[in-house]
Amino acid sequence: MITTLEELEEIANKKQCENNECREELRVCIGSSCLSLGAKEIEKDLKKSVKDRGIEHRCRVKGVGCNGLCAAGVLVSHYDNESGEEVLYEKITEEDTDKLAKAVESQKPLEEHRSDMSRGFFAKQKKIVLENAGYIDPDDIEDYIAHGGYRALFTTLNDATPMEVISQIKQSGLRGRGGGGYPTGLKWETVAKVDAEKKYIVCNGDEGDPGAFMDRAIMEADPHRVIEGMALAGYACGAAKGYIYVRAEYPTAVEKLNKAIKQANRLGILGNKIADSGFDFELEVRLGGGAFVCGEATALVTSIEGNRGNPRQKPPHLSDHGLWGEPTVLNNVETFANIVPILNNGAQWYRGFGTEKSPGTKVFALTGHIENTGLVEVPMGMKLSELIYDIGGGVSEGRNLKAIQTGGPSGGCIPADMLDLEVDYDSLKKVGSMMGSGGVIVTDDSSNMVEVARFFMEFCKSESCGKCVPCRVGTTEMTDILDKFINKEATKEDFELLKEMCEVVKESSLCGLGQTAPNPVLSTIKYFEEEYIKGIKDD
Amino acid sequence: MIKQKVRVKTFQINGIDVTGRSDSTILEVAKEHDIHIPTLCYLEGLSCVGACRICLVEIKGSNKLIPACTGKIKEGMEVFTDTDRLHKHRKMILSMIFAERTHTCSVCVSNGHCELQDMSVELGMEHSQVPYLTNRFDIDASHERFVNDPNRCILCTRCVRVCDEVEGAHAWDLVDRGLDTRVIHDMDDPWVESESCTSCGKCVQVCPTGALSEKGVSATEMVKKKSLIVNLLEMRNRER
Amino acid sequence: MSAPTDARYKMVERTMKKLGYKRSALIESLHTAQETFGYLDKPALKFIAKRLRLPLAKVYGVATFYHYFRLKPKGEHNVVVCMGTACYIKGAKEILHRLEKRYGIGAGETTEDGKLSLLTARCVGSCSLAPIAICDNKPKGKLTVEDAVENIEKALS
Amino acid sequence: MAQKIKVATIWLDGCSGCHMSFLDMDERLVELSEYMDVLYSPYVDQKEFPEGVDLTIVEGALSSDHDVEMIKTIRQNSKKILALGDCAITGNVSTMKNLYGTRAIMETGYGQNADHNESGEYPHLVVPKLLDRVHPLHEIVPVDYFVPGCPTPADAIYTVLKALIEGKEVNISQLTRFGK
Repeated sequence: MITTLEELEEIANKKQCENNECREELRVCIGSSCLSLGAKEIEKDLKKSVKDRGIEHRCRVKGVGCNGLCAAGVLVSHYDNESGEEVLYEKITEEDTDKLAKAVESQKPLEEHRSDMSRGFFAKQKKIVLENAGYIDPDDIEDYIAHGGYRALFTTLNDATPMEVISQIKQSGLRGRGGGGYPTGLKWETVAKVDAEKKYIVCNGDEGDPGAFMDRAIMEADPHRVIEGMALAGYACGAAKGYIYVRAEYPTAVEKLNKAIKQANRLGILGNKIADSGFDFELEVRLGGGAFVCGEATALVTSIEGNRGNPRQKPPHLSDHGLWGEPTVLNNVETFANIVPILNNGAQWYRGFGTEKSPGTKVFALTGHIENTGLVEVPMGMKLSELIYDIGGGVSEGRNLKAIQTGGPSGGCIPADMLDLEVDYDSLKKVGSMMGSGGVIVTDDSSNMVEVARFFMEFCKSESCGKCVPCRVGTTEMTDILDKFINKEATKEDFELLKEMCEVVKESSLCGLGQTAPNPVLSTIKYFEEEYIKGIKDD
Repeated sequence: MIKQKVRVKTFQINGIDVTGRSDSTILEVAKEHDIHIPTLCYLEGLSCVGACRICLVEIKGSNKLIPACTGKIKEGMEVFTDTDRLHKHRKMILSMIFAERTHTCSVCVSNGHCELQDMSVELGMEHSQVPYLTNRFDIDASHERFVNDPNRCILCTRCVRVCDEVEGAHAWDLVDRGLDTRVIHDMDDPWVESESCTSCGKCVQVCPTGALSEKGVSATEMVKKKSLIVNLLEMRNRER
Repeated sequence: MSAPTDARYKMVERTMKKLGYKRSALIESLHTAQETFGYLDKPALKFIAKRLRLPLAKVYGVATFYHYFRLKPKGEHNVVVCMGTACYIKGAKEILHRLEKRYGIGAGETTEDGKLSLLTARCVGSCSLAPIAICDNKPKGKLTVEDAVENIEKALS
Repeated sequence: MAQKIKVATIWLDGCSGCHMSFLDMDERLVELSEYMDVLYSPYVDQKEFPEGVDLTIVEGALSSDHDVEMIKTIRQNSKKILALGDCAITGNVSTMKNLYGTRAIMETGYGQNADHNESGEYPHLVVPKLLDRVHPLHEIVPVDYFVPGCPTPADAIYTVLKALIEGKEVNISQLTRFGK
């Protein structure tokens, strides 16, 4: 059990010394993407090879979270603790492990797998949320502490009042990373000001947007940072209990979080009287069950209570009627992961990144017809062209960029001629899309935009909870109408009806799922109307 | 829990000044002032779910439409219940309800005594604006006194609520989700085999359409006791 | 109902106990039950309902709402085709169609001999490996239609 | 006196109840005949659907290829179409077979329930081919007026026709409804 900052530093120092015992490290990415390419086996083989070659005293092999360039997995980074030099190897398979160990032994880099770390993909990123991802061992709380972890929590509990924490978060301008972009500080303040015996902090890890895996990477690579952020929220708002709601489809994230909570409990970083202050905070993981709608705040809360994930009408908002009817703060994983760096470095530092109205960075998952699929963290306000070309490497050769879809089923398609757009909450909204959780799906000229719209509509249809009529029936009807366009059997009346239904479903549905379900259709009509016209039969 | 003092709030509905207890809903205050707002899933005496979206109203200054049954009143708010926009939305939503399942009014036990049918008259909806979806569900006529025809169900969940909140049996609940959602007994067991059902028949009486009916009645003969629940709750409160 | 004698119920009991037999323990208990039994059959659901003092209809309603829960046993082998956006635009639909045709079952179904279940996922979050399928818990990324069939043939043989 | 309105009425997949209701207007028919000529109807001996019709009143849903062909001709040859009764507007009883599919209905009708059908075939040579799905009129062609009811009451038909003749607006929902 540790109760003071000194004890925390002690652990950090001890671990750092331990880390420095070995001059070099081979860091194997064990994020889900690399994992599915056999990263676990590679880690094991590397350990064996390193031992066989008798270099285990100078080179440690460890598993780390996602470093982002998923398209080039399995990634192994060779790090020199003294010089701070790093060589990144990509596309490592089980056959390459001994070669790699040999390269370490002989100090000659394995050129054929060496990744160019000076290219845009790495150079243009700014890692705040993911600063530890790819560096620390997510299974080891001491490694997190050695990298400065839990210092923010201990210092805050010792020296700052809850209101000071909230004021820092407010000044930082941090906005909810789940998609809506509501100012986090304001949300916390509302709950903090409510006079209630019980309050809850809930973390939304039910990342359900197809094409989005930012939150998973954070939970898998750096679970303690989420935990620390939640504990700080608990302190700021006066809540003693928190829940992390994670998709059951993310078993690795669940495992890492549970392990991390256990370790934190053991060290007294979670539990009663943390850091010898009067602050108690308990944390539990709850599993989702494959229902996208549970990403909606009221549905998520009712799901934690053990019910069908049907949303309810807002207001009342969670801040006065949340989990078990108590005031509740609900933030997304990435939002909580931003708290620690803000408190460590100050609101002004944070405002140094991003734009005035959307400070900080955003993690995006680049997927689709793009060269560098993977996870990237960039300052808000970056031009779309930089994101797609400089970082993403553009579309495959011989193809042309057609559209960029952001915001998942709630978002919209941005046409290729709007590449100058500076990406933040407000600019995306202005062009009819939205930030969403950060999935960026790139489509080239081989895609039919009506089909893209239909894909998302069908998604909403099968994820509709069925509670309210416009969403339940409207998404089905609209999927059917879109089919008519795809089969070139639509009429002009169908086109009018489609537009009218978009309006009704958007304005009259009960929750965010239904209210945003028409967005992919609306934005494709706005920018690619001719593709709809092509679907209208002659006569 | 947050405790709020009960006060009175003053606001406007359709330009008329109204007052209500601060914890009231827009619908409650409208009713007290004889302002009619169409409703379908709402039933006095049961909890409000805001599912059918027929009672949507406009609030000045907000682009969002709010269901009157769950929307709490606010001091100084201006509510509109009868605008062109609302008419358009309500009509489309009602079309969707009619198109979702197979409401063949002419051969329905509730023909002439059906709240869905009445709503089509009230909203002036004489044809469905959206194509009919064809979705067949099996009828459960296993119970000796009642029939459940999911093809006529609009998923208002009044039966689920009355069984849980008034009868206390919770024999009904929803199964599956989205368009496949149905109301079921226990583990989707035939009605007659339900361990939890008390056969009290309240669900039948509150069902707005012909989905739940009594056996032995033919087309147009099923008349339901609408005020049953309110009377029941009043009687209970009187005993205390 | 007598207490089920099956030792596996103890696993479920443990989860419920850990969560204080609260009604909110329902979903966690269902997860444990599915992990233990492979799927949720009616006796297991009834057991959970009784222990948590929940209405049967409610338990059944929750179990059918979340698509992660299976009410039927899975096949000996399982293939989950990811239908997320990234996979979709890279041809997941064709892969699924081919598999459905090849084995004569639709998504979510199991072959008559119980050998193979064909499932779909909303997104497995490995978008960089799109299109992806998970064959017997092993992810197979960057698939072609031929790869997919080959992988399953291998698993089935 | 102004020129008479040229009217056609047709009975597609329905029970003819709405046409009965039409006749139930009784002596009011005489009054209406002052303003309209019925060119084509089950009441009139006219084989081909005429051109230049002002108003066609359609009873029944669209169940066969012939129904679809007819309604397209009607749409071409009529200024206005009035869908009369629930079958024309919702499909009504006719669409109940959509729940089972045309094939299942044929099998029941001409297989299971048939006393004599040695060949096991369904009629297909001299009768129109049934569609896979029964449609209300407006799913196939634009419809101008909808007057529901099963059958639509004579009073409602009269009031609507009178309003059309006089060019007045009328609230149909106050006259009739689905299932009436």
